Amino acid sequence: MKFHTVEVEGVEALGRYVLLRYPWSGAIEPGQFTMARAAGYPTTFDPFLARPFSFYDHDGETASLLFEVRGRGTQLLAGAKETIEVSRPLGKGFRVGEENGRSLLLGGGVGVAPFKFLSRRLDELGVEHDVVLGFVDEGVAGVAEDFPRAKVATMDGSLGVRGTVLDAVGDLSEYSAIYACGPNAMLAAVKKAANGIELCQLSVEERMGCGNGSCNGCVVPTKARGLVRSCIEGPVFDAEVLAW
Amino acid sequence: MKFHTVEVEGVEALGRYVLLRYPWSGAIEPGQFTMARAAGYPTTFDPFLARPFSFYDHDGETASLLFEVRGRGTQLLAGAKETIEVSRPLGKGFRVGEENGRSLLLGGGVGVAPFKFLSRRLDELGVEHDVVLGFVDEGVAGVAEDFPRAKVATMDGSLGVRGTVLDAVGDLSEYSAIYACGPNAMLAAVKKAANGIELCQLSVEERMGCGNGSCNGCVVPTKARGLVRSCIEGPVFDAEVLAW
Amino acid sequence: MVMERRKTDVGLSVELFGRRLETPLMPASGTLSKEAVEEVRGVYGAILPKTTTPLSRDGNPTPRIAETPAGMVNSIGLQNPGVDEFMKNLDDFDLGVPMFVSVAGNTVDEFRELCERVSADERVFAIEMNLSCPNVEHGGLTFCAGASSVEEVVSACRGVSGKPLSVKLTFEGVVENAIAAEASGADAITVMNTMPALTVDADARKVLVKGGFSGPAIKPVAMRAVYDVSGAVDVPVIASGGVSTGVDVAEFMMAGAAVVQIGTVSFVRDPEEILGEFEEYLRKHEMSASELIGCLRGAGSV
Amino acid sequence: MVMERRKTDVGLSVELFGRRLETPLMPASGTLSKEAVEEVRGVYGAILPKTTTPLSRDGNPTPRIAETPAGMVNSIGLQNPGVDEFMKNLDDFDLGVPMFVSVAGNTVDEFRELCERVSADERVFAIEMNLSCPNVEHGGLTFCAGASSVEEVVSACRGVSGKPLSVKLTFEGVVENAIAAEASGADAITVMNTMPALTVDADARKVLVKGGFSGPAIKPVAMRAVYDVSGAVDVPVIASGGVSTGVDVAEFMMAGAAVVQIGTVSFVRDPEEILGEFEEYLRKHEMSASELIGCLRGAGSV
Ligand SMILES: Cc1cc2nc3c(=O)[nH]c(=O)nc-3n(C[C@H](O)[C@H](O)[C@H](O)COP(=O)(O)OP(=O)(O)OC[C@H]3O[C@@H](n4cnc5c(N)ncnc54)[C@H](O)[C@@H]3O)c2cc1C
Ligand SMILES: Cc1cc2nc3c(=O)[nH]c(=O)nc-3n(C[C@H](O)[C@H](O)[C@H](O)COP(=O)(O)OP(=O)(O)OC[C@H]3O[C@@H](n4cnc5c(N)ncnc54)[C@H](O)[C@@H]3O)c2cc1C
Ligand SMILES: Cc1cc2nc3c(=O)[nH]c(=O)nc-3n(C[C@H](O)[C@H](O)[C@H](O)COP(=O)(O)O)c2cc1C
Ligand SMILES: Cc1cc2nc3c(=O)[nH]c(=O)nc-3n(C[C@H](O)[C@H](O)[C@H](O)COP(=O)(O)O)c2cc1C
Ligand code: FES
Ligand code: FES
Repeated sequence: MKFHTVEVEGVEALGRYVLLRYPWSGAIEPGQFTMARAAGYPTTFDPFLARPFSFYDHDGETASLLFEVRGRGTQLLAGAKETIEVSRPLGKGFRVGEENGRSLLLGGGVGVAPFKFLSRRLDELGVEHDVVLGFVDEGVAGVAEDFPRAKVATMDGSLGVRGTVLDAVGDLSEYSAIYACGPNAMLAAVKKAANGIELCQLSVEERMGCGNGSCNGCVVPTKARGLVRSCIEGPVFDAEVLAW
Repeated sequence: MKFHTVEVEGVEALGRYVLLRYPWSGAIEPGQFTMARAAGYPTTFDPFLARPFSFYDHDGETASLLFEVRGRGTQLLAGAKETIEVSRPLGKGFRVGEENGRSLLLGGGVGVAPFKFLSRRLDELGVEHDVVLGFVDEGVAGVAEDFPRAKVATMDGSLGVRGTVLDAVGDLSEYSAIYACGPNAMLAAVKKAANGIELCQLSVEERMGCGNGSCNGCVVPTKARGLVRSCIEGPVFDAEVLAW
Repeated sequence: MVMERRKTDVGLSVELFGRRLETPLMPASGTLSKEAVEEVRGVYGAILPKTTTPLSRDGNPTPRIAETPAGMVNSIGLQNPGVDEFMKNLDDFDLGVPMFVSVAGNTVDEFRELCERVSADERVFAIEMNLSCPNVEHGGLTFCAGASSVEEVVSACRGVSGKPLSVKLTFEGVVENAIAAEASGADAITVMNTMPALTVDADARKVLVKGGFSGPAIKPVAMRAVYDVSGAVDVPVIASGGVSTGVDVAEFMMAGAAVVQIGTVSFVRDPEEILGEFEEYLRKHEMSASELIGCLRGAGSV
Repeated sequence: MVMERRKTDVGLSVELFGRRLETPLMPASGTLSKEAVEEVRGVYGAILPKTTTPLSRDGNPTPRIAETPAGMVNSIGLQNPGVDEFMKNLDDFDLGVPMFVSVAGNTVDEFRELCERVSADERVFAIEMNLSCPNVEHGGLTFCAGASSVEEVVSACRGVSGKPLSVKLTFEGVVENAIAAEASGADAITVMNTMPALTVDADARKVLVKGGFSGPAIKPVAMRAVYDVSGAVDVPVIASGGVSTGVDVAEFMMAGAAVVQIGTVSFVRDPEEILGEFEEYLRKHEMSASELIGCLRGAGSV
């Protein structure tokens, strides 16, 4: 896979997460992701693999990633000063434009990531939508502020509604389309709750070796075709396709 | 082995070499070395081992290293901005104070490294000495400037005398002590040429795994005791001890 | 055109099975998808898709990927659509360079049938026999478990195939197995496959991925295996294991490889860069690729 | 005192051969010099100097050390002063914790004599038999070449030694060899030693170091070996191979190790930090060291 060295335009804390911006003028679809790593050209062994991140936003000139520092890869990215290395935008993003009414965007934890960009796109298309975000606690308030229209739920009730992201949603049947991103367990719960809603798209999360279909590492179970690669056929899947 | 995180006080080019300074208030003897690496606490895999470097200078507060960029380790050190990691001073340095006349310091290539410090020490002890430095070409002129009293030889004659460091020395028998550092081949030549001079000390260079005697990687052949570890019993050896 | 420049510039090509490969690089099986094939046009001298098996295989559940220091462990489990579907779509991998096909069976018969089947296809230049799969007739040990099972399976395939056969071996017993493969009619030995390994999720205290270990970390082991095998057999050796730079390619060729496979590193680098570095090595040292082969053992060493 | 704090704080100690070790860490043979021993006081639950042989050995010429991705290859060649000199200076390694001695011979007789000799010394707690050395009576293959040579040498040593014997095996055939060692009277298995490897000086086109591969790179292989061996024998397993953090120590114990050896990483880290990280792991997970042992296989897994 080809990696592109890009300038870091900014790294800042957003609540407990990190927002990193870099110039990218090519096309990106909401829901697509990039494989990214701190600079180490031609390659670094520490860590060895690049990491997948959804695009948080893209205005045509600047792309941004929102991530949680978990291990070595995200730690080095959070400390990046001059350049990082990114792949081209990968995977299949959200299908938009088929809604015939209000849409609901459900983000769990750092699963909020793709929704800044999706929300921007839906605004452009004039699609009415609500954003509901679920967090563990208020440590992520900074992110919520970046979604002024969003309803927020926290597990400990320290911000917004106490409970899960689904607890904060009123009647799901009001919506003609649901978009969800978060831990796979949350996605499974959304899928169950969204039963009957035709357009329910889930952005799944699997460990990735390559991001371009080569390793077969990132598969998810589908009803019709067994295990398929989420980096090529996803990361966004129609809920009904998944054998969850 | 314990590594200490130290601030980088400065990194600058000295000819084709790099001079790196960091605070160190503990005792250091001329001829001792440190195992150093770019920051990567608690450890980095890229590269994995630390690198041995002689002390270029130490004024009691600031220690400095002079090195040539060869591979990954030196490349990262040359780019160090905030901190690096160093071991305590290691090995046996030059014995000084036993000279009964003029001393000669012979540095080949980046083998000049320990002689700034040794020269300083000899000055303090009031030992008269000459410094002769041999380089491939004038690309290292910046280093020679840091040794204003030194005689210089270059293989291509672009600076100073044309030839090896030994070609630039007059009569070796004028000296009561010789100190040499450079490629092992040069050291062997110095040893041969210094035949008869009682105090001839050579700083040898072997690949090192640990620097503290643990791996047995850095051995040099001695006449009396077979292969001995140069990180513990050296890197400075009396020429006559070595079975070269 | 990129390839044009190469051909005239330094001597990149090598000969394998009587045919000229434009570069001594090819993908390692299972590390290049059809979606990524266009990216490597002009880089590889031969092509090699993922191993195919008689029937489709779903492979193992996720997680299938774990990172390790300078490497990774995978447990894909030979997921593939089965040989029928595979051969139907073989042209997805056609870059106009010789096409290898990698096969694996669970029994000697399966191997024989696969080889027969694949050999009948004109598009196939050569076959790589992936022996790192469980030999179900021998209690789940792989076909690499001993020289006798190597002999049995290679002889069976030799009997039905007129195509060049490269036998891909794991590290354990590699020299003995290579000798057995050559004696049974192998035209080349691919050295080596991933190594058995285990990773753990320390917080969950569960096995994370139990599987095959690959990447730069294993390079010194693969180098040793290539060196030892190329000293023990006369057929060409195809190297696989931990290549990450063009200098690594040169090193594997010095150690005895005629062709070098690019595997895991292609997930984190563009193979084109690796070829570029290899060309730079050749230019700097004024050597051609084929002069490098085996030069550690004498002749070509400086 | 550092150690006092540890004892009372988290359950660091483990039992081995009926004795309590204050920590489950010990050095890997050949990676701790007498000059560095003081630095690790309080860190290790047992101590283990470099392998000793009947007569002094000069070892191999330099270069003996080559760096590799996340690891290194060494060809020290068992340099040591011979058992007489070694035993004379054994107290150099006395830190007041149980003392292992590592022995290696080129024949079964040499092994037997070494074990007899070393067992007679009261200062010795246990013996580690380093079987990764050429068995000159068997054409230069090592004692790990097969179960029968393991059996022969372990039985011979068992016959002359009342001390606990741990048999140190390499990766190849490790499960089979471990079963053979246990059957022949081994009290523990040390898993594993360095792996055969090769590095090259690409510019000179010469072999740089042909020898044994160690360091973080090999951890996934060592983890697999420890996991497989601890599932196949009842005696304790001592882990060696690629440990570089306290979490690695925990992982090896989960995989079945009773004690974990710190080797190559001690060249680039202070083992005290590794112990600190291990304590932190135990504290965070509210477990004692001994509860971790083998928990991947059930009971203790979360
Ligand atoms: C399509 C996709 C989009 C993602 N988008 C985002 C995002 O926008 N923001 C964000 O914070 N995170 C996102 N993630 C998760 C993110 O990739 C991981 O948090 C990250 O890889 C952790 O790397 P690390 O080095 O910090 O952790 P480590 O635990 O050190 O990583 C070790 C290895 O495990 C993998 N890994 C660890 N956790 C995960 C995980 N949860 N998912 C996938 N791989 C993992 C790493 O990629 C790496 O290979 C996304 C994952 C996928 C698959
Ligand atoms: C006691 C001692 C003092 C030294 N002092 C200096 C000094 O003051 N200035 C200076 O520029 N160099 C000095 N060297 C050499 C210096 O250690 C190497 O240039 C450096 O290790 C190269 O590292 P690298 O990552 O750039 O090269 P790489 O080639 O990438 O290193 C790979 C491995 O080989 C080892 N290695 C490579 N070349 C050498 C070498 N010439 N000597 C020893 N190990 C080597 C490295 O340490 C590393 O383990 C000294 C060496 C020794 C033994
Ligand atoms: C994700 C992945 C999938 C693989 N699948 C196969 C396969 O199907 N058949 C095969 O022979 N080898 C397979 N391999 C092994 C590689 O072909 C190669 O031999 C091995 O990874 C060592 O080389 P490397 O370190 O360059 O990756 C696979 C390796 C990886 C990493
Ligand atoms: C420099 C060096 C010397 C070694 N010497 C010995 C030895 O004398 N005896 C022995 O049994 N193992 C020896 N080993 C192997 C280690 O004890 C250990 O088993 C191996 O290095 C794997 O562990 P590690 O990755 O933690 O280093 C040596 C390893 C190294 C790196
Ligand atoms: S991440 Fe490699 S196939 Fe999807
Ligand atoms: S460098 Fe390890 S003993 Fe000298």
